[in-house]
Amino acid sequence: MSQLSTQSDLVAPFLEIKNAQIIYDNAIEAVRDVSLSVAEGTVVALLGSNGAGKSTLLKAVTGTLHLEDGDLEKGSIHFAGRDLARSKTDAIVRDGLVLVPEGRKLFANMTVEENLTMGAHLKSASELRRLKQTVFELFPKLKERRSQTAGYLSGGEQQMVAVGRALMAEPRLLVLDEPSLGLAPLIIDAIYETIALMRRELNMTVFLVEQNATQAMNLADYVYIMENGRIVLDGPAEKMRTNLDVQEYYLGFSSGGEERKSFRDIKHYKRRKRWLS
Amino acid sequence: AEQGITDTEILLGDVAPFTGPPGLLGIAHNVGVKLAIAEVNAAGGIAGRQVKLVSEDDGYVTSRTIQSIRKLIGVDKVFALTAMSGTGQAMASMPIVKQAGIPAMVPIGQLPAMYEPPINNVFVVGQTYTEGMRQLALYLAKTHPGAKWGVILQDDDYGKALADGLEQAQADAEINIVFETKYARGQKDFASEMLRVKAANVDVLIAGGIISENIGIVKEAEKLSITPTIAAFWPGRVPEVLKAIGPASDGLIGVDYVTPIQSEAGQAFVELAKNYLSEEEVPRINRYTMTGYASTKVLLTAIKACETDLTWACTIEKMQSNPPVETGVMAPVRFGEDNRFSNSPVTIMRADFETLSYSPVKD
Amino acid sequence: MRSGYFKETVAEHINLTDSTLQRIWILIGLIFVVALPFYFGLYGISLITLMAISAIGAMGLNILTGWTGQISLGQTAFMVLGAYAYAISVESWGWPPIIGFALAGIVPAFASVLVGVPSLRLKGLYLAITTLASAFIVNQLVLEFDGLTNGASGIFVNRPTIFGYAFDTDAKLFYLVAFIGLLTVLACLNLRRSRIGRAFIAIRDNDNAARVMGIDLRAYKLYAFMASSFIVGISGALYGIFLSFVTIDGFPLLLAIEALAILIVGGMGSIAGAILGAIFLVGLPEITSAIFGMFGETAKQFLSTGAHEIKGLLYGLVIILFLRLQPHGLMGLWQDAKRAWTLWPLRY
Amino acid sequence: MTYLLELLSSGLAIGAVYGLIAMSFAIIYKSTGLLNFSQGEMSMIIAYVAWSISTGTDGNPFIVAIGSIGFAILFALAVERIAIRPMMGEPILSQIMVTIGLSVIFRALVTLLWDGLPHNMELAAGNALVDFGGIQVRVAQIAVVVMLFVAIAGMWTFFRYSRFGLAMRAVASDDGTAQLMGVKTGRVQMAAWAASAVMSGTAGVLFAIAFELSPSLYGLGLKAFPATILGGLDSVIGSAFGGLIIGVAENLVGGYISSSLKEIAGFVIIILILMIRPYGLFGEKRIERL
Amino acid sequence: MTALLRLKDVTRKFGGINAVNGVSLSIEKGEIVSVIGPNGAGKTTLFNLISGFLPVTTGSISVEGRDLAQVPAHKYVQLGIGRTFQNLALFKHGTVVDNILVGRHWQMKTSVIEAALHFGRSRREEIAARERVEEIIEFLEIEHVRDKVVGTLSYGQQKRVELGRALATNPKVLLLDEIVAGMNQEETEDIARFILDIREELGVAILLIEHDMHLVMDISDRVHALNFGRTITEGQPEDVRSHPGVIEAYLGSGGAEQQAGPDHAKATEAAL
Ligand SMILES: Nc1ncnc2c1ncn2[C@@H]1O[C@H](COP(=O)(O)OP(=O)(O)OP(=O)(O)O)[C@@H](O)[C@H]1O
Ligand SMILES: Nc1ncnc2c1ncn2[C@@H]1O[C@H](COP(=O)(O)OP(=O)(O)OP(=O)(O)O)[C@@H](O)[C@H]1O
Ligand SMILES: [Mg+2]
Ligand SMILES: [Mg+2]
Repeated sequence: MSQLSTQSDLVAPFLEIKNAQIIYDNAIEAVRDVSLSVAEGTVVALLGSNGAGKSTLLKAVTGTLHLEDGDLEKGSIHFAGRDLARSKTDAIVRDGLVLVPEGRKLFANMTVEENLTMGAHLKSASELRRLKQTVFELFPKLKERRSQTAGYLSGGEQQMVAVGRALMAEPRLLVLDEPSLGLAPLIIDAIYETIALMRRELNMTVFLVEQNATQAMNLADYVYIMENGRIVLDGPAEKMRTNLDVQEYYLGFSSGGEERKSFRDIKHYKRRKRWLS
Repeated sequence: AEQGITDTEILLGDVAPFTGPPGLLGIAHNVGVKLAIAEVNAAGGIAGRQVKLVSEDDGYVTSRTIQSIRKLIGVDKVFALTAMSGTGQAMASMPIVKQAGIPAMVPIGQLPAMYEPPINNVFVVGQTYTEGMRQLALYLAKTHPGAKWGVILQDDDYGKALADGLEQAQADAEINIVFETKYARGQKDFASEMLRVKAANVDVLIAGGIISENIGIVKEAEKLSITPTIAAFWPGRVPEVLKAIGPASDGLIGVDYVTPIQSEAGQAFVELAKNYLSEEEVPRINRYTMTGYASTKVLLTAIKACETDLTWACTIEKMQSNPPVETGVMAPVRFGEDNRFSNSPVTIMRADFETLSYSPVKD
Repeated sequence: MRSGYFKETVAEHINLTDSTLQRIWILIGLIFVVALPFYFGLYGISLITLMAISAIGAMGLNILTGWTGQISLGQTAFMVLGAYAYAISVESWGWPPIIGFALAGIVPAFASVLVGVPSLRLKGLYLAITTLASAFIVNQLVLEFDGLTNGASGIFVNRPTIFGYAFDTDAKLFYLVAFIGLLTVLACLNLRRSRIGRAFIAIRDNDNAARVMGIDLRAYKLYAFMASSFIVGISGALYGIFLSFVTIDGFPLLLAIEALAILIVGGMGSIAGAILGAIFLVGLPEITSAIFGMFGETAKQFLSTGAHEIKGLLYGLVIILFLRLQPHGLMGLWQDAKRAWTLWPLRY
Repeated sequence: MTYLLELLSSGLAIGAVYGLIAMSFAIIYKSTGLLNFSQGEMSMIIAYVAWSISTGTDGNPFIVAIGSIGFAILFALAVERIAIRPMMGEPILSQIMVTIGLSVIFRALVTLLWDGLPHNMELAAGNALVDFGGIQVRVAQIAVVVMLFVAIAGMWTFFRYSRFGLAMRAVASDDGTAQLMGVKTGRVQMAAWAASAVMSGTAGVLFAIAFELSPSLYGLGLKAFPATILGGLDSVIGSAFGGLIIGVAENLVGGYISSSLKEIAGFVIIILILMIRPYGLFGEKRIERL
Repeated sequence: MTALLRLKDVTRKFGGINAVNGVSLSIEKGEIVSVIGPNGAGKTTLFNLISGFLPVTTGSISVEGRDLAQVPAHKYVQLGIGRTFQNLALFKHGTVVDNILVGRHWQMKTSVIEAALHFGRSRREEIAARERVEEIIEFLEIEHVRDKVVGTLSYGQQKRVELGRALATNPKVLLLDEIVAGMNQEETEDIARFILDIREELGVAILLIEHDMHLVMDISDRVHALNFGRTITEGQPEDVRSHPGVIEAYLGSGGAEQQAGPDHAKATEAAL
């Protein structure tokens, strides 16, 4: 996969977004003219600063934009041949596209176990048992807390439930909005480990929005960078890792150097991104 | 000319509830008003003018009554009003009507405050609840000497008027009230009240509800298998109530100043109505049709007496100076120089479930 | 086309108006209000008076429900209290109307504390019940204390004379109501841009965070109840004067629901929304009548059998359709229009 | 003693009516987070339809039962589909307003399609009196108590054992996220509306038989709403008990104190209980965490 | 010597769980102390106790020697405790300015009636507060969203607004709960700069919960590690980083990572 120079070389991308333009409240343009594709079996990461429009794009993919008065004005989104712009969320999920939403969105009044059960809503009872087993092994902490009300969990525990809940659906395409948010380093490692494993074993495709660029780039085959509603840079992960801008602004290396710079030495000036000029 | 008058038309207005449960009252009333008008129009109108009616629905909500009256007077510019909805609504409308000076009839929900002191342009046709209740109580006291009485009243001015009547009757007769209670309007379940009635061994029960409440009270008595003499007041004296109660309604005592439909005069009225009303309207006839008819007829008689010189002043003058007006459904109606209340006599009557009607009791 | 105005001092940020143009518009609006009675007849004036009274009541409710997020179904309780406070003090005791108005605000404000205290721990729709209960309880109290309130018979209320000026015609009464309405708008606007108003909003949006920010939840919830009831009480007194008669019958529970409807249709939490909503909902029966009137004579013939039901039907339908097309209410519509206007010819 | 028993029995009978309607409030709330203010009106319309069917078929109870349940379901589905579904995801108060609009429409419809008169609904032996050791009760009153317990049992089993019940809770908690789990939220809403219409319709019909059928029947909704709150808005079973408590309390207050306090008694009890349990007797506490 | 903030043997139970268990900690003026620990270790609960959102089960918290036990929750802020929240707790429907102004709430005195009149003291206070807020907005570089409703801002922007709101309360000690979560490198740098500036310019002490180890190690004066509500260790960043308990429970770096990784992988593999 990673030999490919661009994603579009693929014959039939699994997920394909073409020239998407997304508008909130009929007035706020959050995504403009974004094209992006994810090939089956690959891991694609989407990076970008706050407010770039990443989450917005994911909402469009799962058909939940309208809940916030958002609208896919132009462009198209296809997943495994299905036109997502015209599909209902539940149908999209049935097709195997599952999202771990930003902000976890747990069912706060339900227990951990009930939340996981909801994740496997489309699965049979026996599959449910098996999947629960899997998730509990991945996150032993959740097993301890299985009958605790989800709303009272710590932030990180909630994130585990959110990721676990999505895995319960055994997705073909797993879409994650900042899965590592608020997690301890150990758990982040474990989550990435699992994603890598699932992709290997189940040929699961992963589309990932992340702020933790180092981890994401290690895992991903292909990386897109989004700023101000546009894709400003994309390329295979190895190539991106050597891009100087990416190194400075996403990986935290001091400009040109190989050393990570210390947060203590941040200069007091406004940076400008080269790719924006 | 005065407002509401053209060369060819005289415009009258009324406000009544046409929606919701009180619609039972308003719709029937309107049918009566229309009947009176149709009768006059069929006879060639008044001095060549046809009479027309504008109706406003207030849904029994006071603020809407007031709005409607303002609209009738200010926008539709009617010549006179034939009704101002129920008791509270009419009371609240008094200041506007008084200020406007428009001739207005009060055929529903009569209270002394509406004619004492008399308001020049407001004419109250019928009888007050208080006096009706007094008569009813006196009758029951006479026929049930030594009885234990139970009284269930609504917690509003209607209930208060009945309580006053009862109190007045107590001055003239031996009335031993052993149980008395008030309920909040709209109550449907009278189980606890009736249990107390039962516990108090009541012989005579005043059911002071309007429609649904009386149905509830009588049905509950049936359930508890107690058989006091139950007396109900005229607002609910309509066949539908008897039908809704079922056989237990047989023997219910009522009181009214209009004649029962089953009486000769009542039948004559129905026959008359059939000549003028549509097929849909005839089944809606009840006592409110009679009161609406009677008061409108009185008004139209006065208007007629003015002939071409039709003004408010003239109409009011004729209202007070006309000889008693024969309406066929109640005692002749007359007013006087400073009398704005017809003070119509009442009859006591008894319900018959089979014919769903009331007939006057023979003493 | 309007564009952003430059502000040079912080004080300018706080001012209610930020340009001459805006002030001119406000002036035009005021002149329009003053001119209204000249265009309307008896009925029209009473309609706009009713709109203004409803708007005042809705603005009061807005403080509690729109800003502080405390849903109330029992605003009629405070209207009743306000109306009786006015009627008793002015008509029964002969006090000057200006004091009557003050009492019409103060009495409900203090009474609302009694409703507020058991409501302190309640949230969302649970709160609806204490307020609903207060409506029933107040009615019962009015009946119980009939020595003071005249029980079910009610009290007649005359048009007030304030500082020797008699508001005795319908048009004059409208000016009085409009003036009080204007004061209410100003008070609400000021409140909204003060620490108090922000505390209300904070409680609505996230009461726990509000507490950590130093807002005393109990105190502020009670303030909201009081401020709201004060205004609602005054609207009750005005309503009593408008009806010339104060009874509990004049204040059916329906009014409370209607007040909530005004806020929702207008746009929750917005003062302009409360006003627009009042105009819309009070005027709606007129609109439906007008629609019905278009069908002419045959429709009128239908009158005694079904017209009124059909009007009710239309009323409900209009509300539903409106919310379906514009779930954020009239203010949402207004904002869309404004945005379209400033952005024109672009869409965003 | 009999006096007390009689008070209790009539309290239970009316309380069961409140309880059934309260349950229908709760089930819609629980599965969609929406309070349906037209619940009383819906139960009234269903009662009227049942009455029409019964007068049209000489009161065959089976035909009436099947016909009115069928109608209740279709009616609820239509309402849900036409008026409620399009509002999904909109502010909750706007949704509630829509149900208030519906209630205005339904009230008008009843007088338009039928009339404003009270009727005596005679259906089979519904009106007949049964003697329980000196306490007389109408058959319809027994039926409504029985129906309440059937409904309680049904709902308990449903929420205890069915994953669909879980999905309902999920939709109420956050319908957008529930969709992300593959839940057909529309279907969940439909089921809730249908169940609620059947329950409140049953209450309406049986009430009409035992008392009267009139366009003021919708007032039952206003009685049942406090019962729902008392039981806990999101507790379907709790609200059933809320209804019973209010029914019995009303009768006890009416029987021992004064009937003018009846109306208020229910509210006073509710307020007292809410001061101790702000989420009703059985309601779920809202999660508060920072 | 009284510390600015001192926790002594603080414990908080939820049902059977000891979320915070006998934690002692103190912080001086101008210090930056980080609290680290695995998910569910009790860090946020600790903040909830310090900021008055939850009462302690046992133990005591004092600010400048004053015990907080008797102080009502909404007055904690007046003693100089400001905080941000892990899961964002903004006033969603208010604008950025409104939100930050709420932070000034306790420092203003306007009563309801004065507020309705907007005259005299009320107006003066309002202007003064607004001036301070504009400074904060400028400092945090969020001028461009000043008048936006915060609910429509992106996650990272909202976090900045929260920081602004906490600053507006004039804190002596600022509790920051995972303030850079969800931020990219560049934005994290900005926040790091803000934190250092706040300390430098205002002398505010900062208590920081963070999972971003780079940030923690770079800017903290001391680090306090928790697990299961208990203190594992406290000390200089480098020392804590190499503490075996911390590595095992939390960091899993180096060898730990290799151990945990395949272990998990195997377990998952088996289950699949
Ligand atoms: N519901 C909404 N209504 C209006 N505007 C919105 C809404 N949601 C997001 N936006 C705007 O759209 C833009 C993109 O937001 P989005 O949440 O997609 O950013 P993001 O890339 O996910 O950022 P972050 O990394 O902070 O999560 C932002 O400017 C935001 O203000
Ligand atoms: N209000 C509460 N009720 C019940 N349990 C709670 C409550 N608050 C916290 N807990 C429990 O206490 C433990 C500590 O939670 P806390 O939020 O303090 O963790 P944390 O260290 O902040 O974790 P994270 O890094 O994931 O945010 C968790 O297991 C959580 O489930
Ligand atoms: Mg995002
Ligand atoms: Mg935490």
